[in-house]
Amino acid sequence: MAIEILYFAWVREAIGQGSERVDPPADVTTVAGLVDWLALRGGGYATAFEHRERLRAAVDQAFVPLDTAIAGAREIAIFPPVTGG
Amino acid sequence: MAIEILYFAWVREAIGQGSERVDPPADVTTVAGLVDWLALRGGGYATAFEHRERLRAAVDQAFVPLDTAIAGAREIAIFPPVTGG
Amino acid sequence: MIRVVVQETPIDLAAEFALAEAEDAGAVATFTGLVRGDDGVTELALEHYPGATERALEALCAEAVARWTLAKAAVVHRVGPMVPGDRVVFVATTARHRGAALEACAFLIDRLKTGAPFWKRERRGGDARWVEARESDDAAAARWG
Amino acid sequence: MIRVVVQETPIDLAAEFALAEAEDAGAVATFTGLVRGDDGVTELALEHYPGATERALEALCAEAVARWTLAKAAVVHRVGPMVPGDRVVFVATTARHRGAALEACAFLIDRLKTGAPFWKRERRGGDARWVEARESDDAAAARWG
Repeated sequence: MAIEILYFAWVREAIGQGSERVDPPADVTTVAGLVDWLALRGGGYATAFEHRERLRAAVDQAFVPLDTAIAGAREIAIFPPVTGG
Repeated sequence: MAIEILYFAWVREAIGQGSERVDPPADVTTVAGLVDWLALRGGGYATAFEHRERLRAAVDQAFVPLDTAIAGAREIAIFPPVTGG
Repeated sequence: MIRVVVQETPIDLAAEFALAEAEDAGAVATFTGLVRGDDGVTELALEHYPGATERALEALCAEAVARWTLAKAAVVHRVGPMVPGDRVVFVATTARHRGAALEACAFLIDRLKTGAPFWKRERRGGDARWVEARESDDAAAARWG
Repeated sequence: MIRVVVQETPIDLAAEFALAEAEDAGAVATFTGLVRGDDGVTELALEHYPGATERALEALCAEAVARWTLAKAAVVHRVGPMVPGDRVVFVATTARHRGAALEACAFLIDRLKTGAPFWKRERRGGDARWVEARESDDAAAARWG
């Protein structure tokens, strides 16, 4: 199941790219699970995902909690709390 | 004691002029007393001052209740409730 | 800074906005009241009490500046005859933070409805009548204590 | 009517105001957020989530229009690099009565601070850092229920 992942702000900077396509194993079923799996890559991923409480996510452009299931998702975004306006 | 009196909106229209100088007798001591005294003239004055609860006043450009004393006043304005903005 | 203008000429929003933004304050809130044409009104005329009006508006602005620590409060009010679509009143407040600017803007427009000597006369075709004061305006002004 | 724009170019207030006033609705409230230069910031850069940002802002505007029976809700948000004095965001609400326009304007700016995917990075000379989310913004957004 290939998914488009987007990164924004300091998450993007730490990882070094704004998007990538990934194909997580079947036991990765939630956004939090996806973050855990990506963090195993170490380097910028480990840095970006070090403090889970500072991460927010969207699945197919809708804001969701990190324990949201990712089955069927086409696009998942991971980013810091928003600071707009 | 000559005082400048100003009228606004429908008070002005009923009386037929926007201002006049008057010299009320000594027993006219409040704005309400001044209104009573002017209403005695009849005609437009009686019409303008028929419903006292619909009148508002200012003494020397400060909004005041109608029972305010007029001793020393230079300018008294009588008008309907304001409807600005 | 306080800016109070009562004028017979149209309100120039671009000029007013430029003045409001010149304060380097971060947050600018504005309110603009327009003559509505949706209830048959063909002309709105505003009468005021020259001198007393400006004093009342300046006192309201000073109160707002002190209460919300504004960088600026501006009230520009038009008087005389107007037609639907014309701007009747423009209020601008400038502050470091948005909450102060927005609250002060609401305060000023609520209070000037009941606390400044303006009177409106509406014309619908050949029929002209003075607008009655509204209890809802008194209630809106009263909520600011 | 809803107008949502996310743009890299400066926000044209005159054009936005003309659109807001075109509704013949009586009351126009606006909020403009400017880049402040008073705390040493030399550049503010805004990143956003294209597509999701517009959807979030449109949903907020639709909620405001329904809740306050607005004639119009507009949010114009700038992204990319900006300098002090530049307009970051412009919100306009148009309604028949002033209370609705003012409340809806405050609602939109409070909610877009926490509910739309924008991220700010401030530069002070050679030092750049991402702005942290503020609890006061969450509190302001939460008061709208």
